[in-house]
This record gives sequence, structure tokens and C-alpha cells, in this order.
Amino acid sequence: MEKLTSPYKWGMVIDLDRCTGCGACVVACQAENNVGICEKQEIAEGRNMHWLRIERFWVGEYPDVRVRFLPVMCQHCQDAPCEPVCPVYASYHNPDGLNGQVYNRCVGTRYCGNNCPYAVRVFNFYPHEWPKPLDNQLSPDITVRARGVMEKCSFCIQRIRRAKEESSAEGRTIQDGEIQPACAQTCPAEAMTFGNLADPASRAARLARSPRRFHLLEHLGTHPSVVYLKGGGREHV
Amino acid sequence: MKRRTFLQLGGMTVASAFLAGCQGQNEKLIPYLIPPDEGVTPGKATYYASSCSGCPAGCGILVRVSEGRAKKIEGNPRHPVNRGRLCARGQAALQELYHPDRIQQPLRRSGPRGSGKFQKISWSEALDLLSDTLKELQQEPNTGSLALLTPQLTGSLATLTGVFMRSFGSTHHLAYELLAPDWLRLANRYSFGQPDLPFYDLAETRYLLSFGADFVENHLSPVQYGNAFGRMRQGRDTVRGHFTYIGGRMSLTGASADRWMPAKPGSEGVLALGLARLILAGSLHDKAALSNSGIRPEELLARLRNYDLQRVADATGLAKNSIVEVAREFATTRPSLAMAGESVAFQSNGLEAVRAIQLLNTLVGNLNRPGGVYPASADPSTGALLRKESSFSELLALIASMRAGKIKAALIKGNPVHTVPPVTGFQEALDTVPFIVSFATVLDDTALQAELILPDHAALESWGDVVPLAGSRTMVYGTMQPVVTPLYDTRQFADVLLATASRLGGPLAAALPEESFVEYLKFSQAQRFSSEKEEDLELLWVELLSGGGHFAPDQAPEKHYRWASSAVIADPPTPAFAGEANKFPLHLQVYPSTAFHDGRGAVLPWLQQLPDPMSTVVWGSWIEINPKTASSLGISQGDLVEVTSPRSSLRLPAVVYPGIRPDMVAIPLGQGHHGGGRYAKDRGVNPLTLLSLLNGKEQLAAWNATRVRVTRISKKGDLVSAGHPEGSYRGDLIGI
Amino acid sequence: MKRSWFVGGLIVSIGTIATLLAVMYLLPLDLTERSPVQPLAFSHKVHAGDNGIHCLYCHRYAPKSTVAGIPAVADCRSCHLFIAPDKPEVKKLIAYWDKGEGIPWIRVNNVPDHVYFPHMMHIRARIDCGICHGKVATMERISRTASLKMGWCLDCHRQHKASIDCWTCHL
Amino acid sequence: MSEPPVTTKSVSQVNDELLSSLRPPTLGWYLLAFFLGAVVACGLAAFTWQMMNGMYVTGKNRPVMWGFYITGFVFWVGLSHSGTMVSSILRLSRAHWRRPILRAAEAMTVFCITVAGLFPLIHLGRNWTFFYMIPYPNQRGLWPNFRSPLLWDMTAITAYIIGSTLFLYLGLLPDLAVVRDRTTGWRHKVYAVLAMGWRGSAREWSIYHKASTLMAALIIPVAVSVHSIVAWDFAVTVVPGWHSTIFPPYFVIGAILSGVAAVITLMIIIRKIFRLEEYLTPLHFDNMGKLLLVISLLWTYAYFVEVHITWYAHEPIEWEVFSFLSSNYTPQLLIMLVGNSLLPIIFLCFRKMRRSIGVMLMVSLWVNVAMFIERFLIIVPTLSHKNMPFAWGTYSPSLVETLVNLAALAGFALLFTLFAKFFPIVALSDVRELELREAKVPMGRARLSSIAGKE
Repeated sequence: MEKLTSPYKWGMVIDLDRCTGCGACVVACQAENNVGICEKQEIAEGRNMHWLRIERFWVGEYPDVRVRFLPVMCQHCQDAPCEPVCPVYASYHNPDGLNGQVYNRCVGTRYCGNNCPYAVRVFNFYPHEWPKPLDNQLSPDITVRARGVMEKCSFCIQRIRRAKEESSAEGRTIQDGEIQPACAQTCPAEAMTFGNLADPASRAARLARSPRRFHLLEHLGTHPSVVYLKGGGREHV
Repeated sequence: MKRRTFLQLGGMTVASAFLAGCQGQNEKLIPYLIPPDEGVTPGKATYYASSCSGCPAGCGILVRVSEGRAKKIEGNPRHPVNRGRLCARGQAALQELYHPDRIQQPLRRSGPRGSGKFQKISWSEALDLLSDTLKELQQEPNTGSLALLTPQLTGSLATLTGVFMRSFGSTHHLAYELLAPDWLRLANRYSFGQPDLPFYDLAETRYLLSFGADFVENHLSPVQYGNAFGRMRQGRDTVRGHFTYIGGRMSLTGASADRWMPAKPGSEGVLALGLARLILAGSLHDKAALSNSGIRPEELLARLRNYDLQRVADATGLAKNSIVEVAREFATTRPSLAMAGESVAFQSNGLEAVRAIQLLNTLVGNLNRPGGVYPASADPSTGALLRKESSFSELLALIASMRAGKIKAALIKGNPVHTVPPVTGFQEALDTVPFIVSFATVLDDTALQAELILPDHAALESWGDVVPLAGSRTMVYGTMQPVVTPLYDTRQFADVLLATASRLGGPLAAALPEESFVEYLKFSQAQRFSSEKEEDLELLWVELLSGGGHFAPDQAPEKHYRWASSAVIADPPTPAFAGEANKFPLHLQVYPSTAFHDGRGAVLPWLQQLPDPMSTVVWGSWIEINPKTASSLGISQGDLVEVTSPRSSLRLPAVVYPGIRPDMVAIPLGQGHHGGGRYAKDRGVNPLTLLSLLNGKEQLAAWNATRVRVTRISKKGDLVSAGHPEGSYRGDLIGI
Repeated sequence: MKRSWFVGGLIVSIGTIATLLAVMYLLPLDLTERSPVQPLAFSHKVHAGDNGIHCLYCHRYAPKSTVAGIPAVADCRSCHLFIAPDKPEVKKLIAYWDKGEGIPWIRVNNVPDHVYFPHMMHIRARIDCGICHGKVATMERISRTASLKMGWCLDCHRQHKASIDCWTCHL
Repeated sequence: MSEPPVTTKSVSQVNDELLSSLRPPTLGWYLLAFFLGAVVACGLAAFTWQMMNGMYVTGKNRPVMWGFYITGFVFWVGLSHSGTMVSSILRLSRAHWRRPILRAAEAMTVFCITVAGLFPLIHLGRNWTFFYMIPYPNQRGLWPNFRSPLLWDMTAITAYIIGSTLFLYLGLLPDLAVVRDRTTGWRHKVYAVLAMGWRGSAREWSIYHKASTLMAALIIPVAVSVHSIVAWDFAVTVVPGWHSTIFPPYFVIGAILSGVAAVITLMIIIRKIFRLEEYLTPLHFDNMGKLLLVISLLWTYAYFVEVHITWYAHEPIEWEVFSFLSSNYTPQLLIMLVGNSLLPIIFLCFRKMRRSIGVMLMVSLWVNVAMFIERFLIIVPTLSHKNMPFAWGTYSPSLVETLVNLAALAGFALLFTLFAKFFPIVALSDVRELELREAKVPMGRARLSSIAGKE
């Protein structure tokens, strides 16, 4: 909670011109983060647990119809609407510029979920079960969330932690490209680039200066750490 | 206490405090009996390199293992096919290992066929039963009464099965997959005189013309091409590759295109030849390349005189100006690349159409050049098994034998009962086979028919080697190793074959003397790499396993494509369709689902709940209908509709899909399993049951040439989609 | 009479309120036994105290892993084949080995599952094992000396200027 | 001011009549209490079910994370304004006609805010960790987030519960003394303790008057702040449709509207049940009707302003939310407008209507139903169509939520029933005080007003 000076400000650049919408990131995220298995009923009720979703928009009418894909995960806003509304600091701002979520602190007011303009916070309406032996796949690095708490993308904080531990053992700072969240790691088209935006030389920071850059719902002034790059010229040449 | 229960109960401690009194609730802490190996630290994850066997692409994977349990599958960054990337199916393979409905030991049928009643037996009983049956067959004069059905195999398993069947004396080894690129090999043989699959240099191309080649989801090597697509778009500083997609249904791949040309089904060949004519007429062709290939432009132009713009526009239903534009762009933006895909090949004129598309590449000089198309590396050692050109005709031959009662026993790896279209009569023919052995991991549709189920290891428990399908120009050889100790009393398919061979004795045992598949692998690798590192095979073995295989990026093969001068370009015949147009007004396209491929992914919950990228539907089947067609039929999103083909009919929910021709409907493959564990069982429909059999040339089945009619049944389609149906059209609200 | 009732009531209610506040302060209550009886009467006093064996000799993973690790049965046996093989507790140990079973030790120092506690980071920061584990070398039977509650962790983190970002411990 | 009720009854007669509710309960009362108790028990069972299973038993989802519970919360907080506003405003403005309805209104405040305060606890995903929100020193070294409107809510509601309880208790004091003097046995003892030794001396009365005036003045800002803070729960967010500066006054006006309407409903019920026709005359309803009319006009204005600004600014997503609301929730929207604006304005303009008990009952009930719908329309359609169109959703309350809401209503009624049985529901002293003040004292041959004169 205390604002410490950190050499890191994690961010992600998503190039929509590369994104094919294939869904590999969605499964990668679910596999890495112990995200519950959502039964058909759950999703029908709008209680999908995916931390990362690919939005698909139809534009135009046949035959001039176009599809736009937009992978949306927690945007890790610098001025995050979710943070001030949480009465217990379960949603808080991390010194590295991430939006933290502390599951065991969460009381489940779901206020953050309402106030998140990106609708990326998911609530454990159901107690999620992993029928044996499927529970073996659960990662020991992160908590398995109980029902009644909010959860969301953490940019794979467990990977960030691991890299920090390793780099501190070697007495250095984390190098560019050393950390990759599961989604960015698996993205076949390399549409996602994760890195330290505080380091102007990092690949992510360089991409984030692209003229194609934009933030999602920029007018709300949330200052997200996720930068999107516009899909270039998906019209007739 | 489990982590989750703690969180649930954490706050309730007050209550439990008074109930539990002074009782301690300390956990147990059980030490290892023997300390773990050097290099393994408890509490720290270990990574094992292996290969993905989820589809023939054969990507390299790294499996993260903690405390003896596999936790996550990642791409192997050193692997040249997927370069550290992995698709959704590859990630989900973890759940094959930990599937709650895995078969835990050999089963023998105890009820009638298909009833799903089995009794547990031991491995020695099971192997006795198998070898006794096979022994009986061996004593018969006709040893061809044993059939082996597998997917298209690669590497040592392909050789092993080949040796097994040969030594047994049977020729009925069918390696059939619905989506196998036989058609492409066949077309390549006609066009270039060699059946090698192409490797498209997508990353370097500047203009991509895909005729229904859905390389993002399924075509040949999806991760490789997905990656290359990203580099084509934004991998170069100044060039952004352009992408035009041709096909009546906008697939996931088509969704990324800059231009979508919804040509009529079956008209793609005409379009390709029309484009060729325009290029030649405008003298935009690559003259050197043509003369290399021995094509005289004037002759070819004269040959194509029938494909004038008007005729092509009429046949395809496309606007003239866009055809002209595409022809000009394709010929002038070089390097360019034309790809042919399944939806084109699965027409009655598929072979001719694919060849016409290959002609386009030849015309503008895309053969054997960066940004163009090369022959992909192929594994020489596996021979014909890897290079099937007409496995469909082999399937038909096997069905005929089965019907004739010649087949007494069938060993089945894979799930053909689900993935072979019933119109072939395969399922009924299989019913006549008295002894069926299945090597399934879960009780799938085929295993339900089996007399004996010998559960295979999950891929992550198995040894093996994989030669990727068409994912690289250079030789790639991937290895598979078990990353966890097997969970259950299962045995690897190859090990069962070897054990059977030794039990049967005779020439079979002599041909397959190895006791286990690992030994066989070591032996075959010793042969394979003998020239390189003869002295230390053990070291080679360790290197192969730790690196995930042998990759030789520098060794560019000598093979090249050259238009076979003898190859005359054939006119694509007018497409034929099953079902009269007046009774069945809509073309049906069945396409491999992004998540399930041909259906093998449907057993895994992660894939079931992955929203289909295009329709955002989860946990089910659907039919895609153009909004205009839907409204004329009174159908709205989520309605239950009945699809009737000349063969049969199905009921499933409708998805209003703006990216499809009004005269077409499409259903994804993969669902409609009768078995397959709790996640797949009785979920959705299998559209293969609708298909009628229509052969193109050379026994290539035209799976996209069935017509159907669609009627609305009720409002309750039980459709669940992740995206809001109206919100999906309101990208304007967020400026997308 | 009335006054005595009033005073009595006052005392009772103040007592109740104080107890409730105390319980609230301590929530979640820790009910684990501080010094459970172990299946083997292993003495840290003998090993670490009298014989001066260093902690990391047996708990060898602590400097490089999140878990410190407890010695495998084989490790214990390899010494005790020669050292005091006749003592009854050592015989029990060998019996476990012969049966091929691990020893069902009872956990003494435990943090809840939603807490991520990396041993190696603490060793690296030169935090003495005793700060959390107490004077093990004097303990015949191991017992928990620290409260291991969040406030206790935070105090130490503050003192040592370690990170008190929530995500340091709650992943 | 208006004409006070002229009484010619003796003191004991008045006391008897006003305290009639304290007579031993009848079978009807038992039946009513049992019925209400049963409904509350159903609600408790539903809540237990929810706690054992998880929030999936409600209709909430992503993005509609709040639903009937918060609707109920806002609604009951709104109702709780009745007592304070009616009682203290009228007390401060010295409207004598207030006196017979005072007690009921104040009691209503206390019960409404108690019921309202339960909803935020019920709606928590992990109810058993509610104490994380309480600011107190703990071994975790953690404090709640004072920037969160939910914490403001908690503070404001706690303050309001305490304040309004004190307010009610203060008003009760002299009456408790009367009851004490008229009861025997253990009841006498209980009332004696509660009456805190009230003797009715002039000094006591003088202090009492000062205290109640002070309380009345203090409770108004608390009441206004409570509902402003509830409005801030919504207004401080970035949710389109909530992020609006007019919300605090709009909510307060809405609260008073529903509060006044509820008081009218209650007056009619009490009047009927306890046969207080002589004390609650059409005059009272006339005055309350005027109050309701004014507030309804204010509410209509505030609503118009809110919608008008949305329309005028025409921000795409804000407009999207409004058009979604008006197209998918048309019946509800119409009920809300009819109940909150049309009916009160049309009917209450006429004196005759205002003095008709039936009309007043109908109007006040409509207002309250409409007000509940208004809260629902603020919360649900807005959340359904938030900023990300792909993640839009829908909501319909589940059985559990409905049961809990019904139980809240029943619980309120039950509390009130019990209260009316054990405490004087009509402010005895206030009524008598008025009588005293209005009484003509013989002064020679003339009868002059008593020294108290007009308040």
C-alpha cells in the first residue's frame, strides 16, 4: 500500500494488427492462473470466469462486413476506478503500477466490478471444483480463489515475483523480455508485448510510442498500462 | 487443508473455534523417502521439453512440472515450428493427462456393443486376450483379416506400426484423418511432380491471397502460420503485408483479412484461372519464372480464354472491379503468395481448383523464393505412411473389406467412429468386425464399440518422436518424453504393440525385438543420426530429450518446386452438389472448429469453455446463418433450427453470422460425441452425419458439397455465447 | 440492591465487550497446537544444539527454494546406520525406512495457504532462522514461538524495510 | 397554523385512548406477528442458503454485480427519511398537526434504517468477513479504505441509526413515564428503567424541550448526508448513468418523497387499526398531501434535469444506457413516472382529494412502489449496459433475492407491530401538551389562552 519508488512500471502493448483472435491467450491465462472451470450454465448466466476475453465486433453488413478482435484483460490503470471504491483495500495500487487484488482480504462487495469500465473483474459466484485428478493441474504459485471474492488478471504476478527473486539473487534489475505473462508468452502472432514502461528502451515502451497507439476508453482518464495499437488499414486497399 | 477451503472457511474460524475447542488442526508434513534428484528442488518448478501431439503440426512444448505434477504447457522457444508459441489446443493437452474420466486400466466389454458396460481386467489378461485373438488370425490363410486404424502417424511410431502390420502380413493399415492434407499432396504431385507439402513463407510475403486456407486455426501448421502472419503484418519496419481472403464463409483466418471476397462455393478454381488470365493479359506475370517452368504465356493465355472477366464474375458472384484489383495487386506486389485450403479442396472440383491456385503462384514467380512457397521438409524415414495421397480411397477399401466380412479384428487408435462421415458406411461396417480393440484414453465413441480397451498413456506420459507436418523448410525432429509418472495403470500404444509382438513370436517378434518403445526410439534415433554422432549415442539421446528434439535450421534442403511441364491445367468442372437446389436451397459448409480441430479437443473442458473466436459460443454446436437468410426464414439468434440434408437432419441453435454468404450455412466440427467423458458426452451435434458422399477426381471426397434446408423449430436453442449479441455490433461505442 | 445489580451488570457488559474486542483483534484465531507430539521423538536439541549441526545441513532447500525442506528418510538413515543405531527412536526411523513410508511429521510452523512465504528470500536477507522458528537448538520437542500472524510479519518487514506491498505475500 | 383538534375529554380518557395499543394482544395481533415472523424466517432461510452456497443463488452476474439487494438498500434508506424529515422539520417549524403522527414517523425511521443497514451485509460475497470493513485496531495491521463510499455509507448509516434511535427515545421519555405509572409487575419495572426516573417537573420539561429541539436540528443534516452519501455510492463511479452531479439532491428528494408517502400510508394504517380517527383527521392528510405534492414536483424537476442533461450532452454511452432503459424497461419506467409524478401532482392539487383517505392511501402506495422501481432502474439497466458493449448483460432477481426483500418488508412491519404493542404509538405527551397549550384558562369571567400560547 505504501508508495515505494520502483524501477518498474509494468505494461503491455497489444498490436491489434497482429491479433488473429485465435484464443490461445485465453486458455493460457486460465491454465496459468487456476481460473475456475465455467460450466455452460455459469456462462449462460453471465458468470464467465475468464480473466482475459477476446471481444469480437462485427462492423458493416454483408458483403462489406469486417471483424475486429479486441483482447481485453485488466488494464492496470494508473488511476484505477476499482481501487478507491474497495472498502477494505482488497483492490489496491502496487508500487510497480499494477492493480493488485488480494483475495483473502476481499469481502465481496463487488463495487470494484461495477466501477471497472472494462468489465474485466470476475466474481466467484460459484464455488469452483476441479474434479479429481484435474486438481493436479492447479498451480501452487497462486491462491485458488474461494467463492465470494473478486479476481482478475494480475499480469501473472507470480511470474513477476519469480523474476524479481531471481534477479535479486543475482543483484541486478529485471531485463527486458525476462518476464512474460502466460498470454503474451503463448500468443502465436506475438501480438502482445509485455515489459517495463518505465524503461524507455524496453521493447514494450518503444512499441507504446507507436503512432498507432491508443488506450481503451481513453476519455475516462483511467490511464491504463495496456496500450493497444490500432489494426492498420483493414479496409480495401 | 486445501487452499480454497481455507479461503472459504478463513473467516468462519470464530464459529469453528468454539466447536473445535482446544483441538489442534496441524497438518501433516511427510518427507521424501529418498531425496529428489540433483537439480530438482522442491518448491521450484522444472521444465521438460517435449512435443505436442494435439494435431499433426507437431509443435515443441515445455512442460512445467512442480512436485511431480504437470502444471502448464508452454511453447518451446527453440523449436523452429512454433518458436515458443502455442495454440489453445496445445495448452489444453494438460487436461488430457488429468481428465477425470480417463480410463484407468484395461477394460473388457461386458454388455452389448455400445452399451458402455465394461469390466476391469488386468493387463496380462488383456494382452493374453489380444495375442490369442491375433494368433488365431495368424493361423488363418488370409492374414489380411487384421486392420489397424490410426491417425496419420509420424516418426518412429509410423515405422513401428508399419513393421508390425507388414510382419503380421496384413495390408490394412489405415491412417486416415478427415483433415489430412492428402488433397494438397495429390495436387502437388500433379502440378509439381512431387507430393511434398508446401511451406509458405508467410512472414516475408507482401500480398497474401488465401483461397479458404484457414492457417490461423487449422491449416497445416497453425501456430507457425499464426506467428508468420504476425510478422507479415508488423514484423517489418516499412512493409505491412496485405491479406485478401476468398471463401463463402469468413473464417477466423478470414476475419484478419483486409479484403474478403465471398466467392460462391465451388467457384474458387474459376476465380483463380480468371485471375491468371487477367495477369497474363496485363503482362504482369514473372517472365523468367514462367520460362523456368516451361510455360509459354501466350499459350496459357489462349488456354484460359474462356475465363474472361464476365464469366468469372458470374461464376463467383463477385464484383468485377474487385477481381481486377486483386489480380493487379497480386501480380504487382511481390513477393506474393496464394494458398489453397480445405474449403476449396472439399468441393467436387477441388483438385482442379487447388491446382489453379498453384498456377497463380507459378505465374508471378512465387515458387522457391522468400515470401513465396517452398517444399516443406518431410521425414524421409517414415516413407509412405507420412505421405498419404488418398487415404480416403484406402478408407473406402477397408470399409468394403469389412462389409465383405474379411476383417476379423481391428486395432483402433483415435476416434474414427466420430470423425469419419457416416455416409461412407464406416460405422455400420465396423459393427460387422467381431473384435475391436481401442487404445482410447477416455471412453470415446470408438471405445464404446470396442471389445477390448487398452488405455493409452496421455501424451504427457508418453515417449515418442514427432516430425512436424509442413511447419518448416528445414528438417525438424521433435521428441516426446514422459514428464510425470503415469497416473494410472495404462500403457502406451506402441508398448502394447511391442508386447503383443513378443507374445505372438515368429517373424513379428523377430522384426520387433525391443521390449519397450523407449528402446525402439533409441534404436531408431541411433539410425537416424548415426552419421552425425556415432560415438556417443547416450549423449545424443540426452541432448535430444533436453532440447526437445533435433533442429537443423542451417540445412536448407535441396528440394524445389518446378511446374511440371507435363502438367496441363485442367478446367475446374462445374461444381456438383448433393441435394436439389429447390428442395435444399443452402450450401452447407462443415469446418474444423478452432478449439476442437476434428473433435479430439472436445473432451477437454478448457476448450469447451473457450468462446469460439467468431461466434463466441461455448459448450455446444451452432449453425451460422447470414442475417438476411435468417430473417427471411424467421430465425433469430439462439433459435433452435432443424437442418435437413438429403441424408439426415439435425437440430441445433442458430447463430446470426454476418460473415457468410446468404446462400450458405456453416456448422463447426468437433461436437456430438456419444462418449468422450463428462465434458463432451451428448453435447452439440456432429455435422458429419449430414454429409452426402460426392467424390471429386481421384477419390477426394467433397465434404463441402452438400446442400441443406433450414427450418425454425422453436425459441429454445440453448445457445450460450460469451459475447452480448447486440453489443457485438456496437464497437462504435468504444471506438473499435 | 439495585446499585449492586447495576454495578454487576456494568462489569459483565464491559467484560463482554472487552472479550469481543480481544477476539476481533485476534481474528482469525489460531488453534493449532504449538508443540504437538511428533511420531518420532526427534530432538532438535541433540542435533542442532548438542551436536551443533547447522540448520541448512538438513533443511537444505531453504537458501534456494520457497520451502526449506525436511530431510528425506534416506538422509536420516544414512547417518543413523552408524550413529546410535540402537536407540529406540532410531529403530523406529529404520522401521519407517523398511516399510517404505515417510514419517508423518506434524507441522508446527505453518502459514495459511493464501500466504506466499519464500524461505530463500529471507535467508538471502540474512534473517536468522530463529527469528521465526525460535531457539530450536534448545528445544527437545519443536514448538512454535512466533505468532506468525500478519501483523507480526508486517512489523518485521517494516523494521527491515522489506516490501510491504500486499502482493509480496498474497499472490 | 391549522386548526388543532378540539378535545373535551379528560386526561385519563385521552391517555386511555392513546394508549389503547398497549392493551393485551388480540388473536389478530398474534396472527399478524406470526405471519410476519414466518416471512422473516423465509428470508433468513434464503439468506442462509445464499451464505452456504454462494452468490450464484442470486440473479447477479457480470456486469450486473448489484441487484435487488442494493435496490432494497437504497429504497429503505430513502424510506428512513420519513421520520426525521417529517418529525424534525415539522417540529422545528412548529406545525401542531404533526403531533399525532410524530412517534410513528420516528419509529419508522429507526426500523427502516435498521433494515436498510442489513442489505449491504447480506449482499457481501463473504458475509462472514464483514468485520474487515470496521475500522478498529487488529493484529493484521490493516485499516479499511476511507476513500471508499461504502465506508462513508457505513459511517453515515451507523450515525443515523444512533441519532434516530436517540431521537425516538427522547420523544418517548415522558410517555414511558405515563406508561410506567399505569402498569404493574415486571412491566412496570421495565418501563421504570426505560423512563429513567422521569417525573415531569418543570425543569425536566424545560430541558426536554431544549434537547428535542436540538436533536431535531441535528438530525436533519445527518439525514440529508446519509442519502447524499448513498447517492455518492453511485455518483463517484465512472459508470455511465451513475456519474452525475445531480444524484445527491435527486436522491435526497426521492428519499423524502418515498418517506412522506410511507408516513401517510402508516398514518392511515394506524388510524384504522387503533381507531384514532379523532386524532388523525383529514386535516392532517391535507397537510401531508401538500407536502407530498411539493416534493413530487421537486422530484419531477430533478428527474427531468437528469434526463435532459443526458439527452442534451448526448454522450454515446450515456445515451445508450438511457435508450436501453427506456426500450427494455418501458413498463417499469412508466410506472415510475406515473407513481412519482403524474398521480401525486394530479390528485394532490385538489383539497378534496387530499382529504380523502382512500385517495391518499392509493397515491402514497403508488409513490412507494414507483420509488422502489426507480431505485431498480437506477441500478440494473445502467449496469447491464456499461462501457464495454461486448460484455453487456441482463439481470432478473432470483427467488432468494426476492424472498430476502420480502423479508425486509415483513421484518420492518414486524418490528413496527412489536413496537406498537409495547410503546405508545401516538405521542401522548405531545398531544397532551398541545391540549394544554391550547386550553383556555379561566381568568375571571374571560377565558384566556394559557400562558404557553402558540408555540
